[in-house]
Amino acid sequence: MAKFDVNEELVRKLADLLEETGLNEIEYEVDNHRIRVAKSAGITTVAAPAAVAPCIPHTPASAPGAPEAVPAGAVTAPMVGTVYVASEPGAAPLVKVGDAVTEGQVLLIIEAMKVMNPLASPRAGTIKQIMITDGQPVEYGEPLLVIE
Amino acid sequence: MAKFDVNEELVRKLADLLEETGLNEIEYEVDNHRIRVAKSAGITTVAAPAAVAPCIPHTPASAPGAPEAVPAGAVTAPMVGTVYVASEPGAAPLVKVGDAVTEGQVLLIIEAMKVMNPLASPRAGTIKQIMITDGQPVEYGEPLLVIE
Amino acid sequence: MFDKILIANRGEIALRIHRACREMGIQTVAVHSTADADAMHVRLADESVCIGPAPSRDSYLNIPAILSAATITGADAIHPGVGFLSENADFASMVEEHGMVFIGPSPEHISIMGDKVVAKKTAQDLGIPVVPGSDGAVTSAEEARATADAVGYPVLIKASAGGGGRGMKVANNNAEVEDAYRLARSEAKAAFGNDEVYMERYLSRPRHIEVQLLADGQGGAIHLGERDCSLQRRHQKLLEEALSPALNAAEREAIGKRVTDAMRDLGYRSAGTIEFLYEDGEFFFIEMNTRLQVEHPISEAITGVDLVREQIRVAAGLPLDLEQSDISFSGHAIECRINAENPETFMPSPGLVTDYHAPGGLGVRVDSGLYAGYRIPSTYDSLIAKLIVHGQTRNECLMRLRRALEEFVIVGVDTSIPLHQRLIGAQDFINGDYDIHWLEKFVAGQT
Amino acid sequence: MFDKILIANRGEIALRIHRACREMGIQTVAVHSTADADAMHVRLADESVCIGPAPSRDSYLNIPAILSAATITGADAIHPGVGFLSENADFASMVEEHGMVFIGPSPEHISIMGDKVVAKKTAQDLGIPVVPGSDGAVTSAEEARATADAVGYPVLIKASAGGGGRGMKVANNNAEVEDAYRLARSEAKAAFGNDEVYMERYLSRPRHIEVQLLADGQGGAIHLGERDCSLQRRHQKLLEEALSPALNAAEREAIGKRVTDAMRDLGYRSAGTIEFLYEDGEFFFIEMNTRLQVEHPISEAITGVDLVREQIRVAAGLPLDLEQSDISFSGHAIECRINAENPETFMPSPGLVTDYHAPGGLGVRVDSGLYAGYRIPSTYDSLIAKLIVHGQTRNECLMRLRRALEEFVIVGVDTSIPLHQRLIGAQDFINGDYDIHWLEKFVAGQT
Repeated sequence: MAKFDVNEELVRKLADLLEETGLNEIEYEVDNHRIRVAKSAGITTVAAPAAVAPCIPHTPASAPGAPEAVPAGAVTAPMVGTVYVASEPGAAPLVKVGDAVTEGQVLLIIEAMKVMNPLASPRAGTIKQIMITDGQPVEYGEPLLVIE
Repeated sequence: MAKFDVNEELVRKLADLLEETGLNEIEYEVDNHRIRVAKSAGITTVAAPAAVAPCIPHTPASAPGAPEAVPAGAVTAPMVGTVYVASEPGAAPLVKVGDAVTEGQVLLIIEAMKVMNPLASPRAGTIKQIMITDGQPVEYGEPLLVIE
Repeated sequence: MFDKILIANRGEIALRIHRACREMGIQTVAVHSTADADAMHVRLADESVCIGPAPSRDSYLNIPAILSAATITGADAIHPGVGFLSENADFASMVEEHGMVFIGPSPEHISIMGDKVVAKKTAQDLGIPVVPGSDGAVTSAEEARATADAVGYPVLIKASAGGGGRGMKVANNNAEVEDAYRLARSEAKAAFGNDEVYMERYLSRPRHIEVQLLADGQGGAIHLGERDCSLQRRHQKLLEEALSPALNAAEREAIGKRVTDAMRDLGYRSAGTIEFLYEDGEFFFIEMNTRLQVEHPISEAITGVDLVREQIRVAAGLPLDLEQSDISFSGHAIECRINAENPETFMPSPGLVTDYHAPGGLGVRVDSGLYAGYRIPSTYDSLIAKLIVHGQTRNECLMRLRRALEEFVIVGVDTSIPLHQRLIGAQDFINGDYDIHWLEKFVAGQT
Repeated sequence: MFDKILIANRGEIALRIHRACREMGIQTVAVHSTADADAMHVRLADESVCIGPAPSRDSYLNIPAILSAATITGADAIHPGVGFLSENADFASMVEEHGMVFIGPSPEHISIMGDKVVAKKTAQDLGIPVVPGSDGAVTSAEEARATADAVGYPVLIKASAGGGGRGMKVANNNAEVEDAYRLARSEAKAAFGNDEVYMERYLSRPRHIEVQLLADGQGGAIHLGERDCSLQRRHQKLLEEALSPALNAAEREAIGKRVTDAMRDLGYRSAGTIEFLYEDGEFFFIEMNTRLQVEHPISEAITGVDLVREQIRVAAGLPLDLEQSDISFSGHAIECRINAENPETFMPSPGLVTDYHAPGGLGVRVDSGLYAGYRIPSTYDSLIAKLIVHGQTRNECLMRLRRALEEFVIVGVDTSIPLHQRLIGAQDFINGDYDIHWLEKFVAGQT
């Protein structure tokens, strides 16, 4: 088990985050790495049946338990709906990674109740990451893309 | 099971981290390796209704949760019953604080099922303390007196 | 039958609905605000969708978000639960417009019963007793006497322009009515410069008694007996019991038949409750709740009928497979509404539940989304658990309730459990001798 | 009625008895070993006394300690619960000699039913059906044929000196019986040097069906229907249901009347259970349990009768206030015995319960002394919780059970919950098509 080593710094950092945010538990998973730190009552949260996989994976943004897991600079969904990367089927994507965007520029379309809602960029910057795929359902607060 | 050996160092390290960070739990997973250390039982035990005052106060001796509370050198009750300090009503106490006693000397009488059971001293020594009063009911394991 | 139901609610009632669906083999979609991401029903549901931030208007009252969630998850019906959108006729219509089933009555019936005046008129036309009174103003002592004879004593004579008790007189008999009438008029004149008065029956110490109904809109309609919900504080029910200690079997059958006939005539579909004021053997219509009610489990306890299951079945278009003759009442049931609030000051007490242990054993049911480590949000109402106890007799039920309250452990927040414990020890309550004013006096230490 | 009852047991059954006492206004004394100082029933009892160290022989089987505890606490009755001293006639007598009441039958009846031979003889004399067979040895082919005709086919011919199946033959009809007889004799001769054989009815795939009784020793005796306990592994019941899927109302009434008449004739007092093997419409006496049984809650669920309460009432000398005509069976109930053991290897799994959350909602009852933070001792049996589910129909009950098992959270130890979940998904179980051998095959993967 030599290869299995613990990043003490990370534990300390998360412990500090617990302090700072007043949370009881932080769980963090990236690929096959997973860490969970808890304080006091935190451990008893598992006393409820384990969450079943939701149709839409619970994004940290929708779980106040772990707000820090939303990437910095992420633009999140302002409503529940279906997200489209292009203004119409078959058209070119509105933005792609690496694009420079201006404030107010339309980044994506979110369809809710048969209405197409353009998602305007909250600020100018460069698209670093796009987390959704065309036609994917999104829930409120789900991170869609990252602008730096 | 040979291949399953525990990385004691890691456990110690995490234990120290618990101390240092004041956390109650650390869970860490990498690939198929997973470790979880916790320091918590105490807080959840209150999840059961609080104990009501027993007819005989729970002595630490009867509560494995806190054995250290039995004074060193204490002689505890070997059975449930009623304890008497004298061999018969009105007679002088068999022993009093300060008395030197020999091994096998009768210290107290415990009545159980109408039978008088003499309690012999487990060793020679001096009576430092007597914790019970004449005619008091005692439960198993209840400290009666201290011999040093 | 439905394949997938979206539960447009939160808390214990959302969990209640989830359980019924699960037991019918129906998939569930939980919608929740960011504040409820860790809620029990969200953890248990087959699917869950976050529909908005904590404030209800942005989440549980957010119709577009809920309908979008239903669309993207492919739900074929929506259960509105209790409160929130459960009595919103527009929401019911929109659900249907979106090709989904609203688990409740028709939008028309929701509207009718949602308007106090229309509801009272409708009830009257359906033969449901309402508080009798004069039709508008009473203009002479003779008319006052005649009206009083028709309405029945005691009567209340009220200033049309009135309020705050002024220009308000009670006449207990024939001898008092004309003087009371004149006094009321002159007081009204003095107080409001308008001496017009009207009359209605005066109820001095009524009980709140409601009848649970179940109808399929296809001619099938039954009642599950009544619930006595007189124990209220600021119009919030604290403890309900079924059957009512005040009714006898004949009264029960009579009022039950009256309202089931009425619902059949109305063509009502789904579960519903008609609330009455009850005094001296007479019932007076207050309102009809066209939805499930918080206290429905006590009716389930004494009849064995699963109300949510039946509600879902009739919403799916199935006829009721129960007739009145299938319903018998066994034993007695009481529900305690356990709130996260201070038992003396009634201050809300949200926060982290560090320890939770529900009572168990024979005749004890707990409906609650609580668990150790759950944080009760401050955004919503303070109902955190319902303790429902059933016994062969009212006395056995009371003893069992006392036992169950002793076992209930909720640590980390204040709860109303100590108040419930005081309440069930009160002689008036033990005797079943209370009206809608009793609890207010009790908490004020005046009983 | 008693003022104070000492509960001479531990675990969920001690809690069950405490609850019944509490609901009757009777004070409770918990006696416990040092290993159980933190047990739920000890925490809840009015008084508690530590009676010895962990091993049962020094505590829960320690008669002097228990009687001393009863004496110093002034208890006027002792409830022995299940197991431990509950069927110890000497203990029952000593309790009475000490001027206290033993909550159970008379020592005489405990002794009679505690001796297999005397019990079978007594049952036979009381008209309770037993496995028919030859009276001792069968000495000729003609006698074998005659016996077989009398006993009924299939018959088993067994070596008196036998064992391990040798010298054992089954005859399915008249044509086979004489050959089978000769074969059995010669095999017996060869195997044991003794060719004596005897005969009895052969049961190939019986069910375990038991009838719950309640009698007051004053002429009052009723039954609460049967429980089907065929699902056993190593003679340990894992799941029980009431009523049995195998019986019809006529069979139920017939066997019920038979055993209640028998108990009335015997003058039996208290709760009791008569266990039968059941095959092809016939019942065969196994034994009588002169005590409460672990699975009693499913009978409570379908009849509404509180068995422990009734047991205490009749022990206090009160006549049963129930007649057979008061008992009706409503719906279906199933109990899962949840053990702290590995669901595949059945290895016991004692230890610290870090998290505990019991299922709730309609029709769900949990009897358990567990709580978060409780440490399950390794000294005693592994039963840690009983989940009892009731439904209007067997199917509703099964769906509800599935739902409840999903909600049950016990973290820190292995439990049999996954096995129960597999079990209730098995088609044979869903069909109610199982016998006493089925579960062994199921866990061995042979179904």
